[in-house]
Amino acid sequence: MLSHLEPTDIQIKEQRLYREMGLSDSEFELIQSIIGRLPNWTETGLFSVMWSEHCSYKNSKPVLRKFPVDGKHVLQGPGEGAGIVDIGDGQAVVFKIESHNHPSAIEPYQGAATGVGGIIRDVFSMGARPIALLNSLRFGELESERVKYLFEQVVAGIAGYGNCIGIPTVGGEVQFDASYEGNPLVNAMCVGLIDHKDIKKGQAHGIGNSVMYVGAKTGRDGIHGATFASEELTDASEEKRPAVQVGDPFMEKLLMEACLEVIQGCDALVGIQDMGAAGLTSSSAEMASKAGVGIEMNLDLVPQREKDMTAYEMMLSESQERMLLVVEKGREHEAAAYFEKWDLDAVTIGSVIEEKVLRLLHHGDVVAELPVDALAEDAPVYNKPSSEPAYYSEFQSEAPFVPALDSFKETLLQLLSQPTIASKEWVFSQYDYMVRTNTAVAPGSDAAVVRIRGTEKALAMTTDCNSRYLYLDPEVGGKIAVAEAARNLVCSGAKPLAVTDCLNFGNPEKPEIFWQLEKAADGMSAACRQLETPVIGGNVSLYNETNGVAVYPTPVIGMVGLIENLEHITTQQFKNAGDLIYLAGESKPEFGGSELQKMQTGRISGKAPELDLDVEWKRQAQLLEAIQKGLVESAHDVAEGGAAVALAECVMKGNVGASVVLEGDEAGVLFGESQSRFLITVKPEHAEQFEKVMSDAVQIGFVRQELGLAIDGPEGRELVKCSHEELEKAWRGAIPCLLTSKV
Amino acid sequence: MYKVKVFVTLKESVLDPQGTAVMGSLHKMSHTQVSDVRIGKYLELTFEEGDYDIDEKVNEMCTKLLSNPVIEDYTYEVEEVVGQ
Amino acid sequence: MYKVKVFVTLKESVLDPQGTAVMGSLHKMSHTQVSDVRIGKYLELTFEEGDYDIDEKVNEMCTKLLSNPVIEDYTYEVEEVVGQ
Amino acid sequence: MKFAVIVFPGSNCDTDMYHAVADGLGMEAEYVWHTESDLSRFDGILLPGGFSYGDYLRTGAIARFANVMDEVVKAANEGKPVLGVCNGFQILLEAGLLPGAMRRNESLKFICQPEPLVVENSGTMFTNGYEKGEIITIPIAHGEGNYFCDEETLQQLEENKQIVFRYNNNPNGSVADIAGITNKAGNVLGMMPHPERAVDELLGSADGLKLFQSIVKSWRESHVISS
Ligand SMILES: Nc1ncnc2c1ncn2[C@@H]1O[C@H](COP(=O)(O)OP(=O)(O)O)[C@@H](O)[C@H]1O
Ligand SMILES: [Mg+2]
Repeated sequence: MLSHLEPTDIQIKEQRLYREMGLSDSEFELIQSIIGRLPNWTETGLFSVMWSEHCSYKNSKPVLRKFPVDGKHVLQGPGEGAGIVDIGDGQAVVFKIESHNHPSAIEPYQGAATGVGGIIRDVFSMGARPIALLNSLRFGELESERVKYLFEQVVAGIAGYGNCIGIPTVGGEVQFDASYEGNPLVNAMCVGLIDHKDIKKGQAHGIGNSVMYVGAKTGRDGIHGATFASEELTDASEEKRPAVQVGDPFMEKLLMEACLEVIQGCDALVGIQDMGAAGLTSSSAEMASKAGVGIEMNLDLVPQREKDMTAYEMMLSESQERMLLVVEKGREHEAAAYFEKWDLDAVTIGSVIEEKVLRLLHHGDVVAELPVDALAEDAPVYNKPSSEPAYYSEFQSEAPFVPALDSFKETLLQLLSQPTIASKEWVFSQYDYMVRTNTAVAPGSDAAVVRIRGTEKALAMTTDCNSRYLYLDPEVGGKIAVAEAARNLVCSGAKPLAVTDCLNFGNPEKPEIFWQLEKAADGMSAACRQLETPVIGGNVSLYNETNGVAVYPTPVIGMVGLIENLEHITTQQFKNAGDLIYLAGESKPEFGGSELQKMQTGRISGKAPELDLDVEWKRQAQLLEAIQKGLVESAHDVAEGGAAVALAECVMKGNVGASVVLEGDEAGVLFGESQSRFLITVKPEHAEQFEKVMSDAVQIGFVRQELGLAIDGPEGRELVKCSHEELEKAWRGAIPCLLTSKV
Repeated sequence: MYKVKVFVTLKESVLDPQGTAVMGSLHKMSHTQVSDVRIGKYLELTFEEGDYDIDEKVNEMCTKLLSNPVIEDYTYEVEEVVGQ
Repeated sequence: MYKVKVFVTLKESVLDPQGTAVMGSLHKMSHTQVSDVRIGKYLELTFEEGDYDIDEKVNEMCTKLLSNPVIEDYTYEVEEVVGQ
Repeated sequence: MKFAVIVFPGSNCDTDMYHAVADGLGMEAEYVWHTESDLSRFDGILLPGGFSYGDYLRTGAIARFANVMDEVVKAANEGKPVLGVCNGFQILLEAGLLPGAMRRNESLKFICQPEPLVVENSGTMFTNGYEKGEIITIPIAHGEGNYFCDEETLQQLEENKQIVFRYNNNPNGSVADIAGITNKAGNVLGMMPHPERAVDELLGSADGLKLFQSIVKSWRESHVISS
């Protein structure tokens, strides 16, 4: 046994060993006063993970309170594994997004893979059948060998896990920017479908009921992963890192099928929760705390992969593909039978007790006994100081950026080949986006659309966040992130339902970072209120810094919308020659944080584009109405790179070309990034009706047989004339080309 | 000329789902004597003659490309082959 | 107890896309001395003591499961380990 | 006509296959667990795609030892139609019901995309609904679809017209652009592309439906003759 090597409680206090686990002096004192004695080594470990930012949200709770969380369709808001929204007919959609940034920085393939595995467990542990995966990725500039390696491996890891388990990866986004060089972001989102009657919660009701462990055996992997996620990355992180978790998607597939069968078929099941961050500790403490009970576990019974594991190691292990169940006493064999069918062991390792403590036995001794509420609920909450960074006021007072352009055509082609804008086919062709045969709109349009078999309905889903705008102005940027996600859904024919978000920020202990976090949350909240998309869950990932430099504030928005009828499904590509092209929304020369500014100057500065939420809301409602009335052939929102890029995307994906005339400031109408704009095509016979619904949409041209794109200014002056091949080469070829080029 | 054999294995504490699955299958085929299976990579490299230190080369390749030091260990054997 | 090391390699006549890719990367890293790379599998199996012929066992496992005779060859080494 | 959809631990296109047959074709289909030991009640056997046993070691290598595989072999020998798609094809290769083996894609990457195929042989029980030389679009989604066989086997495949589908634009490096082959008798078809994903225009293509319809047509004809 190794336990005799563990420091004593006195040593922990006197040598301040708790600091290495991420606990502060005052937190350690608080622990002492809560339990009325010194914690031993194992107990200190339990507190350190449960009170880490990752598990306790101690720094972000005050910010999260800003979000609107209620709505008439919301069945489950934040707090459980994933949020749930009613979609009618006794069905509901379940979804959540989560980060796996630090593990992916260290071991990109496994870090990304286990990130996908974790979010899938969050969804099926609610009782939902996972039907789709999305992701949101950020890397440094696609130039260094290290960034290329991270990018290739992260994509391979996502593909490796999702493809194997058989859940289609239907969408996502990838952006490249120097701020993510040492700290890539890997956020994974899972969407599931559930019948109301099957909704399960992670609660441990019923004194005397059994606590069962199912899934993979416990090893020493990922010990202190939650704490690791709550620290900045430094050059020393390499040594400090925990044993890397390796994902086993095959095991998870079996676990998923077995759990869904148990949830749907076994009424002896009381509660179920996945073992995510802080593994056995958080799953047991949270299940007990939520139900107002305690749990006693005998760690000798925990299935173990490695020899001589200590209580500390078992409780803090983050081995993947494990679940904790509470089952009615005496009926354990009923639950176990479901798992046997799938060649999985289900082992009773403890029971629900009345006393509200987490009591752990190991080799016949009580090795830890702590109040569950102290672990789960009573973590300290900090109101961090916040201060406006100097750069913000500088940017606000800066004169607007005016691009100098020689050739509009060359500028367009260059923009199309910026990796952030370029086609992501290299990424999504590695994902099985079709498995389960419900993917009606595959990756490559504004949002992915997954039909609901047996109904006329479908779900549209997207992830979005332009962090450049957030860096310039977190409040406006936060609004834009939500608005853009909603635009993508509306363009696909969906009514946006709700939001899950992943707040990726730097170190919140720095007042400037905390300011970013607060302001972003203000902006997001305002947009969520206006667009009636409550936040039903999410995840916080702070300390995204390398050697003291933070990533851009990146609150990724995951959004799901409902398409009421399959006929409403709309994509961005232009469809038929002769259709009229409309642009809705005003184009202003707004270049702060734009792709063009970045491309020309290598940096971003100035003001973020303006956003009027009222206008946004009305225009989205009008477009949706037009789509639902059957008046729209294609719809696409105007985003990075402006209208010219959006037009190019619409023609490249179709088998047609386009001729348009754009009036006004040339650079602005072509490449400016004004918000709340849509490109829509309409059959001539629907024009009149369409214009009635979308009164401020202006016809700018028409779809033509001849491939390619022609954009003229007033009086027939040619601005851009590109052949199909030129566009394709720039846009589709960019990422593969960057990946194979040598530095 | 050298023939170099490189063996890349998962570190001991790292989960080997592949090995576990293969062991399960062997047990089903009633080879129950097998109590552990670990699966790694086996690489055979041929090196042309030249002015370099073979061990240095191989170690560099192994740490940089052939193995992933975060989760894997490697060993190797060098065999000198006399050209025909 | 036995420790058995099994090496599974692609037959020479079979193209090895992975080996080719690795060689390409090595050349990019300017290890141009490497003229051939073949990638196979390396398995370590532990056998408990018992009343069986170890070679017979291993050959059976290799031909039936551990290698695919259509494209692969295998070799192995047996090491007897004395229990503690 | 009644179809069995065999489910191995790790199969993940089983529901797709089921719906293609039950909804797309309107035929009876039933999931059959890998431990089953009697397939006599079925007229056709479908081995779906996925990652049986995680595809660990080699694709299909572990699945071929499943209990149900003896019955699949039996059904094949009785002349019943046996269709293996993607992982199902890989399992048929490992089980020796079809010649050859699979390697990793030349790009070493998983590839998911709609893929144009040429129908090489429209005289099989799986392809009688197509025209010879017809180009159809059926999606692929695999990491190991790079078909290999030796010269001699290839010659036999060509001579016996066992090559049923070829890629029009070889995505993975397969020998002779092979996308799908039958056994000599013509009643066992293995193919990497997924016809069950191409039975509904809503999802992009319905070109795969004819494959399933062909099976039913052949079955009906042979049963009219024999009864
Ligand atoms: N990491 C990814 N995984 C899957 N699909 C992706 C990924 N990145 C981008 N895509 C897909 O590429 C298309 C374009 O993405 P993006 O440019 O971010 O669209 P938008 O600006 O409309 O949000 C979308 O369909 C998106 O789902
Ligand atoms: Mg869009």
